[in-house]
Amino acid sequence: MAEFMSLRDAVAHCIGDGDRVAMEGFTHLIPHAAGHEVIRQQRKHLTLVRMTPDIIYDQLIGMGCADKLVFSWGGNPGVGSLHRFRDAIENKWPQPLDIEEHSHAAMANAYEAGAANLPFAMMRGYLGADLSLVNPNIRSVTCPFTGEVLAAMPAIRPDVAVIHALRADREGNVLLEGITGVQKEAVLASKRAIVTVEEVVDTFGPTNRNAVILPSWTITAVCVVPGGAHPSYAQGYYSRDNSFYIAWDAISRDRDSFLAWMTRHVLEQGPEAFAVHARPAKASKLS
Amino acid sequence: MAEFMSLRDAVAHCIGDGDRVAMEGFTHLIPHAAGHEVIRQQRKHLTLVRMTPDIIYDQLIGMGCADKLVFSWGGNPGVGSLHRFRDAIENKWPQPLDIEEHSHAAMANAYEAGAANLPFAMMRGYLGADLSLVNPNIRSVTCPFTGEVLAAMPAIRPDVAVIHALRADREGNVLLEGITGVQKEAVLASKRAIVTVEEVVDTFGPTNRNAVILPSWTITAVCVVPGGAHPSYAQGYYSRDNSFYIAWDAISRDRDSFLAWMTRHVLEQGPEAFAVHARPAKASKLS
Amino acid sequence: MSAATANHTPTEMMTIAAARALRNEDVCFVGIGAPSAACNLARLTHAPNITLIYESGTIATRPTVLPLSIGDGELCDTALTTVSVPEMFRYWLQGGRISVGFLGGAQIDRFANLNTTVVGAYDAPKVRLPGGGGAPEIASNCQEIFIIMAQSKRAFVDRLDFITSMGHGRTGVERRAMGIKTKGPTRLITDMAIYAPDPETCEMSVVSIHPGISRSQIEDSLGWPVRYAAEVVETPSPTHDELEVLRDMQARTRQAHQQS
Amino acid sequence: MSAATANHTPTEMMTIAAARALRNEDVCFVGIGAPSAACNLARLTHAPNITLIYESGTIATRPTVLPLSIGDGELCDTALTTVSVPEMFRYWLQGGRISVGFLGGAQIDRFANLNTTVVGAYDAPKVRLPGGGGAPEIASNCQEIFIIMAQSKRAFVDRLDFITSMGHGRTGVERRAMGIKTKGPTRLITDMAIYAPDPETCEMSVVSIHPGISRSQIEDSLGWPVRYAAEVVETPSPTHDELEVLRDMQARTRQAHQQS
Repeated sequence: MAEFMSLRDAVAHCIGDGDRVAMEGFTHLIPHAAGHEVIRQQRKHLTLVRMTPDIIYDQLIGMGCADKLVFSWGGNPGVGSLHRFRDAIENKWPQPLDIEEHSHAAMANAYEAGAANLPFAMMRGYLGADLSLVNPNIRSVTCPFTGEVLAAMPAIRPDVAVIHALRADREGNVLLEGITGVQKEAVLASKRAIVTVEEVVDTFGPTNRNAVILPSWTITAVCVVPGGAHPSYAQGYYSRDNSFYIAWDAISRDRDSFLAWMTRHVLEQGPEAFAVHARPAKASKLS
Repeated sequence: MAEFMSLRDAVAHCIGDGDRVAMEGFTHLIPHAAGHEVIRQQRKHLTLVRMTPDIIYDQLIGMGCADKLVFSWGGNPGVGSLHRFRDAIENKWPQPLDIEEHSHAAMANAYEAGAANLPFAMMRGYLGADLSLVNPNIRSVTCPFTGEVLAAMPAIRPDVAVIHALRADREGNVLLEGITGVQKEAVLASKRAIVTVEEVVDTFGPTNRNAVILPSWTITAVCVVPGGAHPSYAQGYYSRDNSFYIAWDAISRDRDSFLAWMTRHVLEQGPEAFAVHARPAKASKLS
Repeated sequence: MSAATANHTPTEMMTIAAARALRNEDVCFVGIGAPSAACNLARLTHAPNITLIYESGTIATRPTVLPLSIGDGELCDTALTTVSVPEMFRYWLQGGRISVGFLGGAQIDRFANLNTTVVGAYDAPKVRLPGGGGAPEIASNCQEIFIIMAQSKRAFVDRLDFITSMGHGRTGVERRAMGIKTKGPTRLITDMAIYAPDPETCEMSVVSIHPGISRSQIEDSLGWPVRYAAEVVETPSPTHDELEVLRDMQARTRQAHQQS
Repeated sequence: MSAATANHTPTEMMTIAAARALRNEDVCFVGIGAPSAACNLARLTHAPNITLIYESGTIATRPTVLPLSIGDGELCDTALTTVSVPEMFRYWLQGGRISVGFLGGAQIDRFANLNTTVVGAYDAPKVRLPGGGGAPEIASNCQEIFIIMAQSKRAFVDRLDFITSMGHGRTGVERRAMGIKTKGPTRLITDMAIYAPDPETCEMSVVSIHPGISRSQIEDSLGWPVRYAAEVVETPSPTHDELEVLRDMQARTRQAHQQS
């Protein structure tokens, strides 16, 4: 059963140095507050897994938390490069960063295989793509009926999944809605799971019978962190802060300005700093 | 894009003799009206695919529509045997019935693989089970990373899927809710799809953002057949007619009483006979 | 708990003994019929927070009446949420998230292998049974398996014509030999006794005898020479509470299933 | 359609030419940026029923403003429904249900192979680009591929350091040789011209030149000797309608993205 705890306790309890950690959220519901807490607690030697290592992983990488990155698209969505990610790969700053690179389809399938407790995933993919030449974790499997050769990759089985969700009920069941990405799979594929939520409610009320709900017993810790996805968004709560994504380009381009920003906005803050972003969105219907 | 048409036209247009047909619906939303129309149009030599060939397939088999059955559990749920299914296998009446038998997990995975356009599905399954000794379509595949051996089965790719859904909008998009079984996978795995619905609405109204909706362009024909799932049920419309399932045991036990029932209730009727069942359910919330 | 009573049927004793084996923290994959009655009785008595999952996709369901089918609307209406059947078998069952799988069967052998497929030859069956459904993978993917079946010589047979779902294997060693990490059948609850696997041989051995049942009654309704564990106790009689909750549930159920 | 106009930028011409290539009945897998602009312009002009799918899971979405990211809330709010990312890649893309995949890239070669991974060696890159994302499987699983990219010698190169997603293959024959049944890149739309694969060699060849662009301009912004199709036409100028709808959409978008 999930325990309600502070984000500080959840990170202290669930994430250790050297862990394989998947912070997921596909554009929507990215667990920024949790990422900041990991930085504040100075976790080291992490293997970070994420389809789209955008700002949240740029920050973790730039602060030296990661030894390795498993990913499929590393950019600032709609804006351009991730400068800390590039600086780590191109210049080994602040430390070298190993990478294991896949395609989106491969990562999505590998999470799915992890949730399904399979050792590997398969797909019709990587045809004519050079990534299979540089990643030894891209192999093949042959259909025992047709002889067709398919691409294969190991299932993703992280030590810890970290996601942000809309709300929890008092039992610690968690509701997601909207763009749910690979979060459900990431939680089910992981040994432990931290879920930050916008709020706790007595009941989810009348939901669709097929609502995306993670039962309490699939989760280790639930932490109430309103606004905790900012500058990502929480559908029905607040919109994506596209202007921050644009601003991040300048903040992160330079090592000093990056460190200054991180000191002021992360190291000297706590999870409660996110609450200011938790206002209802103008452009988004409440669900 | 889906075309709205009568059930008679849809069956005439989509299902031919010898086709591989999957009528799906896991307890909920079983397309009984469509099954009856196939019987009335006297389709022959069908390969019928269905996880749980309950009453609907008992009727098709007893009326001689099927040469082969692909299935994983053939019983009258909660009641007992399917007498027409047993009579066909044990006594070849009214004609011999080939079977290809799987487990539920295998069938579910094989539909999933069909929807995903994979040639086969794999699972951790059939361990120590004799079914793998008698079904040549149960094979194995070896994980290229761990060496683990997994069970493999061919993807299910029917010629036609037939399902019942709650409602369609004017564009022919179709909404399911509740126990959705393998219906979405069956439609996406098939070359053609017939969907019968309780009603057509102008819009689905405020739905969950992750509602189970099949877009119009995945469907061949949409047919409005209120009550068309009876004695199965349509969540929010009418309840499962458990007393009919219990009554079917006596009706179907004897060949003559079966044929008499089929003549009176199927051959001499049309899809509109189902409308009487389409009253709102007492026990079920409207969605 | 109220006082014990002797005024109960063997089937009631079986259901109640099965219910008692379940724990409040279990996540249980529930078969229809006797398993469903036992699981819901547990939920309505000592295990209010038990999580019940039916293969139709309903997760954490709390039915008021017992479902006739594995997918009655009642299961969906009272569930936390409902997922697709492929997801159920992939993420939840194969995913290793189920602590107890609760099975019944047409036939069983001493190593708790089950047959629900055919009596006679597969290609020319004397009796064609419904088939495996979810059982083959429930048997291997749940952390442990409870089996509930009324005893009879027809059902408890020396040798199965067909193993639909493996218990401990044809000779009791196969399951271990295959390296399967889940425990397999740890409890067989009948209308006469409770069995558990012998630690050495994995043969299902009597560990508890229901009140009023003799050893010879047990032995006469089995197709093999029954073994007893070193220590055999008497199953506590049903309590008033247990019986009352069970009978209420079944009365509600009968009434509901007569409505069309 | 209103009268044509010469008062437009090369980027506007590119977007409009790309939009025109889309049909009302297409199911389109949309990349962010220029592809998204072209697809939504098509939807707001001649193809009102086109189905737009973004890899974030949004199916049949109708955004009022262009998304900055592949998963802005606007896409979800205006979608028919939204599915998980694994489902998107398994059932919808790999499922073969997409008629047109719309890609951009950092670099392209004459056979429409794309590089969005690295400039330089993979292990010691001069420039580390974002990587493939959905592109490798979009390239092989969609029935055909449209590519939209502004021409420059840096982007249109003689030889790619890395093939992120295959067009027609390193020498134009690999795709066919592998027996891939989808068509691959059938159109490359730039700010200067429209290219289509040569029926024999699969080399992308100019089939239409945008108004006001000369052959030498095209040739000066490419890293290979450009080929022309047997018949080369002039791209019709943007109409007033097309330009107005495009500019309105981009003004709305700019305004929306400045809000936090």
